[in-house]
Amino acid sequence: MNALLATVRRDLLLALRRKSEVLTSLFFFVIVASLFPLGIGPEPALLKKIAPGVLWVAALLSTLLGLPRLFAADHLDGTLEQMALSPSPLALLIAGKILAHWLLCGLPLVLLAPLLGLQFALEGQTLFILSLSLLLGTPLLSLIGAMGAALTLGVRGGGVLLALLVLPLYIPTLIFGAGAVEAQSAGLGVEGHLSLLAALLALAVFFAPWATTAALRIALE
Amino acid sequence: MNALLATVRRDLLLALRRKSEVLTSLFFFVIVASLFPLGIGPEPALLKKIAPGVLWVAALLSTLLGLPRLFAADHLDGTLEQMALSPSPLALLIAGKILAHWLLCGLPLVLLAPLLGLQFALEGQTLFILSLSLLLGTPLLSLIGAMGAALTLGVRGGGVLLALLVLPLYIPTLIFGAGAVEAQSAGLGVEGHLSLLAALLALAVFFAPWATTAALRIALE
Amino acid sequence: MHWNSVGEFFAMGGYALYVWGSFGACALLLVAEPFLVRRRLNEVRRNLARERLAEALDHNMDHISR
Amino acid sequence: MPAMLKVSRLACSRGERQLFADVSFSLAAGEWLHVQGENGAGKTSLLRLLVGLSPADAGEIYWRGVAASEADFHRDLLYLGHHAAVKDDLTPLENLCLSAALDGIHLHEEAALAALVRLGLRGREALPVRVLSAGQKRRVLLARLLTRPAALWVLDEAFNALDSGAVQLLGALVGEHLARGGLAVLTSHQPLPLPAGKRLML
Amino acid sequence: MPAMLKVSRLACSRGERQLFADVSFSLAAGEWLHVQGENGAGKTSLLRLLVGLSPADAGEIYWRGVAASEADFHRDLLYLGHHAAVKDDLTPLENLCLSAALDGIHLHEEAALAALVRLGLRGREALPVRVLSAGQKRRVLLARLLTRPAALWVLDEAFNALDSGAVQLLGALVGEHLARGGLAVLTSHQPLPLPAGKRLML
Amino acid sequence: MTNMNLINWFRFASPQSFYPLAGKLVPLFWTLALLFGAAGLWVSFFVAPTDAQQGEGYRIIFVHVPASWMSMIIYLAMAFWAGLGLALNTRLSSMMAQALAPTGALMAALSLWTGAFWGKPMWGAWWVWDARLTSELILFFLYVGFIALQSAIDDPRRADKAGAILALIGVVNVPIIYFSVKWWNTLHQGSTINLTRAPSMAHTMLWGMLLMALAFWMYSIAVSLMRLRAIMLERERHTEWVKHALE
Ligand code: HEM
Ligand SMILES: Nc1ncnc2c1ncn2[C@@H]1O[C@H](COP(=O)(O)OP(=O)(O)OP(=O)(O)O)[C@@H](O)[C@H]1O
Ligand SMILES: Nc1ncnc2c1ncn2[C@@H]1O[C@H](COP(=O)(O)OP(=O)(O)OP(=O)(O)O)[C@@H](O)[C@H]1O
Ligand SMILES: [Mg+2]
Ligand SMILES: [Mg+2]
Repeated sequence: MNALLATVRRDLLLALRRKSEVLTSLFFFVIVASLFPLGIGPEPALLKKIAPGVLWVAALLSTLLGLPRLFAADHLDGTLEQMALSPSPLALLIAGKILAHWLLCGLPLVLLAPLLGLQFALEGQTLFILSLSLLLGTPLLSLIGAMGAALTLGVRGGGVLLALLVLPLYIPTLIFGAGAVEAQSAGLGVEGHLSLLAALLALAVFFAPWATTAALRIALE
Repeated sequence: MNALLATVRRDLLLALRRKSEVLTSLFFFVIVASLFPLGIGPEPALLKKIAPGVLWVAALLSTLLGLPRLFAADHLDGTLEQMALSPSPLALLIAGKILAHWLLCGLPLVLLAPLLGLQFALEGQTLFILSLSLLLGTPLLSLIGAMGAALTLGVRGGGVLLALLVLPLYIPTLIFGAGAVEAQSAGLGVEGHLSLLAALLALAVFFAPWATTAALRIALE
Repeated sequence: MHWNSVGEFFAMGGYALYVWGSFGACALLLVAEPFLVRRRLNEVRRNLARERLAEALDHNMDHISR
Repeated sequence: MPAMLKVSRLACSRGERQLFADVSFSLAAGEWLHVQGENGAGKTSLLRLLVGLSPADAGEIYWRGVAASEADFHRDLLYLGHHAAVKDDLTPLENLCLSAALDGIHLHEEAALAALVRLGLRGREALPVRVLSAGQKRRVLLARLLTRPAALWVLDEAFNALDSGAVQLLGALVGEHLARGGLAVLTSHQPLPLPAGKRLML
Repeated sequence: MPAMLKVSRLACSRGERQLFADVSFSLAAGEWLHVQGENGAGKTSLLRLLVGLSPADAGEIYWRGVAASEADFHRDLLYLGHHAAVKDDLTPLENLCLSAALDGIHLHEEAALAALVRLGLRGREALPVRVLSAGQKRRVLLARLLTRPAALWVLDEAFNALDSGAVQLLGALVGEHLARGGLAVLTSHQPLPLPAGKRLML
Repeated sequence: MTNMNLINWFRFASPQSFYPLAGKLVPLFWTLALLFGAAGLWVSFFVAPTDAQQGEGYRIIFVHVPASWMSMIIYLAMAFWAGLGLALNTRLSSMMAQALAPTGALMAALSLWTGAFWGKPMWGAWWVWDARLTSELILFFLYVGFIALQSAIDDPRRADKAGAILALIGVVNVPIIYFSVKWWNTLHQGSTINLTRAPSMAHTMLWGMLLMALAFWMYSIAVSLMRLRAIMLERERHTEWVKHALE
């Protein structure tokens, strides 16, 4: 458990050292979400309708953008080797890295999303559901993404291959997440969508760190 | 001129060696374009309306995704140093790299866009304008992107910083590009939008390689 | 048997494009795939044969030089 | 003396090339092994196999009489490879403390500082590693030898990029480690400032 | 003999640290300079300054009597640094041919192959560089010495990671280059198998 | 006892004993595929009656459903072999997984294609974003991802293991495809084959579908075995048995 916290601390420290990193991931989210009104035109009714989808896709893409860096630096400079040889169980260290990734790339999105939602003219209750769906969904994105990042580590054409592997797996999260927000703004029940998201999350929390660890061990061979 | 071709040849060879790379960049475009209907819901009229914006944003993002790799590998392994010391003028070599980037990341999008347009129920003439706008727009994206990639080379938190720098510069391209397609599907004239795109492109072709070269020299210091 | 003529059969009650488009695509791909696989297999065999020939030549050279 | 590390009939192939087929050796407390061979002979491959980073084609590795995969081998092992394994953005001090934390060791700042000073990095503790010279980066990595207790040191070309003072220093460190009853497996193309050890020619 | 390369009163500082303040030397055809100093003394910094990769705080560099920034210096210069500068995904042969093409040189495949063979990479020409050993990667880089004509060689720790055979070979290559009237600036922590040259202690 | 069985199985699972066996099996499966295919086509075009609602357009069912089923079945088989290869480190099972993937991708592509050609006349659109269609699309992407991942790693052992993990992760998608029509109410037709309930389709239609499905199944086995033989030779080209196998 200590080792997990140590990894989280280390990754947060590294991110803080590259001060811009935390902020820019947020900025990316903001900019992507703002591109759509530009590309699509400023009709408010239309914007309101596409808002949940656009915000969720933006969250998904900005998570994706950070994924290749998740293990690449540690792999290149040999730190990953050292982790694999450390007396602490590798899965624990990896879980720590995933947690840190969520804290850096997921949590800020959750906090910022309501603000962007305002831009798209969403109302209070809908904004709340938006945040809630992102709170359940972004850890899922980090967990699934970590598996993809581990599988494509050190592989030729890694970055794009990663997107290819991970995006299909993100689709259910996207559907349930955006679905919940849409259901809310259409006045329908949201429990169904949210509980499915929660179930997926529970599954991933137990399963993903192991799969990621296995994939990393293979990458190190 | 020979040196330019040599760079193009080299970069294409490198990309082919990573066989998946060319294909996966395309897949990314396809998948991103397909994410929106999933997030937004399946209403055909709505989809048709947002199609130009979505396709253009997808093209923009998939170009963006490939940008950090544009110079990073050459920088890390010292090849860029060698290029800067080569007897051939650096700007020529860099122009070659940008051309190769467009051939790998831009051209395939132009060719594939009509197919995706079908998924969004666009008609023949609109599809043609979509391709044309992308044909003018994607080289512009590569040229602008190269400047950003050079500026953020080796900078802490580069990848996301790059997005932050480049996306605002991409906005005019996006507006004119998606605007042309929208104008066409609304039955309005498209020459205005397209000639603005062409003018921007002409400007960038002359200016961007020099700016990129200057930025790279600074990054090498 | 409910087709009155060959023409009617090919017209498929007005759904010709869709029915033949589907069956045609299936036929095309299902025929093409085995051929591609066959070609791959033959190519592997050819390469192996060439390699063995080269090895045999190596051995001969060894004998001669000795 | 009983052998602590026993390796028998290890084999390794890369691509279609058999690098080595029958490597056996054993090391007792206080002994060290110098793995030698030309560039590409398979030294790095052997070391990675030994520490368990890649699987062997055949052969066994025993640590204290138990198969290494089952023994609590990682706790006793310190492997430093070709890679720098230090974070460019962190300072040497932070690098050292954090890598200790990942190993589950609590390292006091004074101890870390002392290790860095011993390795001649006085005055560089608070600079980001990025600006250090090639040799200084290696020294940051080597400081782990002083902060992480381990019975078996496996060092791949650790003497690379070091100036002659640092080579002497590293020799002395290994010497002390052996005197304490430690074991070491080293590769190097240079002659080493160490008492004669076992040799393995690949 | 007239000096081909003349460096006067170069100064360089990094951070608040003054690395060197007054470095002057000159080299005539057939001469070489051994830049020496501890880790972090500033050898790499000096070399990068010399080839023009980073600007000097003060001082001038003249090549054939003309200021280096104005002379057609790049055409006469070959710099090999700490970095491998080879593409992991390409084979040694491709790496060599493509880097020649970028230099605007047309390199025949036989010539490239001959260079690789000379550097002991026979049998490795067609493997991706990624799978080569540390020393073999360096050799791929060094093969450029044979394929790219240049009057001034600037080699930063080129002897690192090489086995003793390769060290001898590289020594011989530099020797031939000098005999042809070339110049060389080298750094290295090891003794070099070369006739005595000028020395610069940082 | 079980130990003996296991040893036997391992011996049998070695490429050199399976290579000739596969060679003998391929023609057998081709014959079966052709027979079932001929019978299935006969039923689908000349025996099955015109549908009351869909006219002749419904005949697409005779290729659409087999292709869809096979795309899922092949995925399960591929994941099974890949997982076995990961767990037991048997070379043959990983090769099986690799041999199955392209055929599976082909089936998924055919399912999408024929579905689209059916959807245009029935729903008036080539494509709608409904749950079943989407999950089938994901299946196709998973196949493509598996193939791309394997071809991007050049060490075959590493490629096998990484592919296996991906294949196992993707298994979650198969039940989603199957139950999507039940879990979400969508445009797409629900399952007609149901063990607890009598088939709702005319018997001849059902027979046609089953015959075509068998034909597709036999075809898949035959093609995969051929590809498996090619893969075995490629991967084991330096072993003794390959040299003898060619004689
Ligand atoms: C691209 C579009 C389509 C896709 C990806 C698709 C996918 C599938 C899949 C995966 C199955 C097998 C699952 C199962 O047996 O439960 C299936 C079965 C079926 N599909 Fe589609 N489908 C598509 C379009 C259509 C259309 C347009 C129709 C008809 C209007 C249709 C009618 C059927 C029928 C009747 C079955 C058989 C169900 C059964 O008997 O179990 N499909 N499809
Ligand atoms: N896929 C492959 N095909 C053929 N040969 C390979 C393959 N992968 C690795 N090799 C060879 O295996 C050897 C690996 O050597 P290793 O890195 O263990 O050498 P080393 O003794 O550490 O050398 P150095 O002194 O240069 O560090 C190299 O000769 C390399 O060319
Ligand atoms: N920003 C900075 N602040 C303080 N010192 C710095 C800074 N940047 C670089 N340095 C110092 O400058 C020196 C750079 O040395 P350089 O890389 O030229 O050394 P070198 O002689 O090549 O050493 P080596 O033998 O290890 O390769 C190092 O001592 C480094 O610590
Ligand atoms: Mg080595
Ligand atoms: Mg140096």
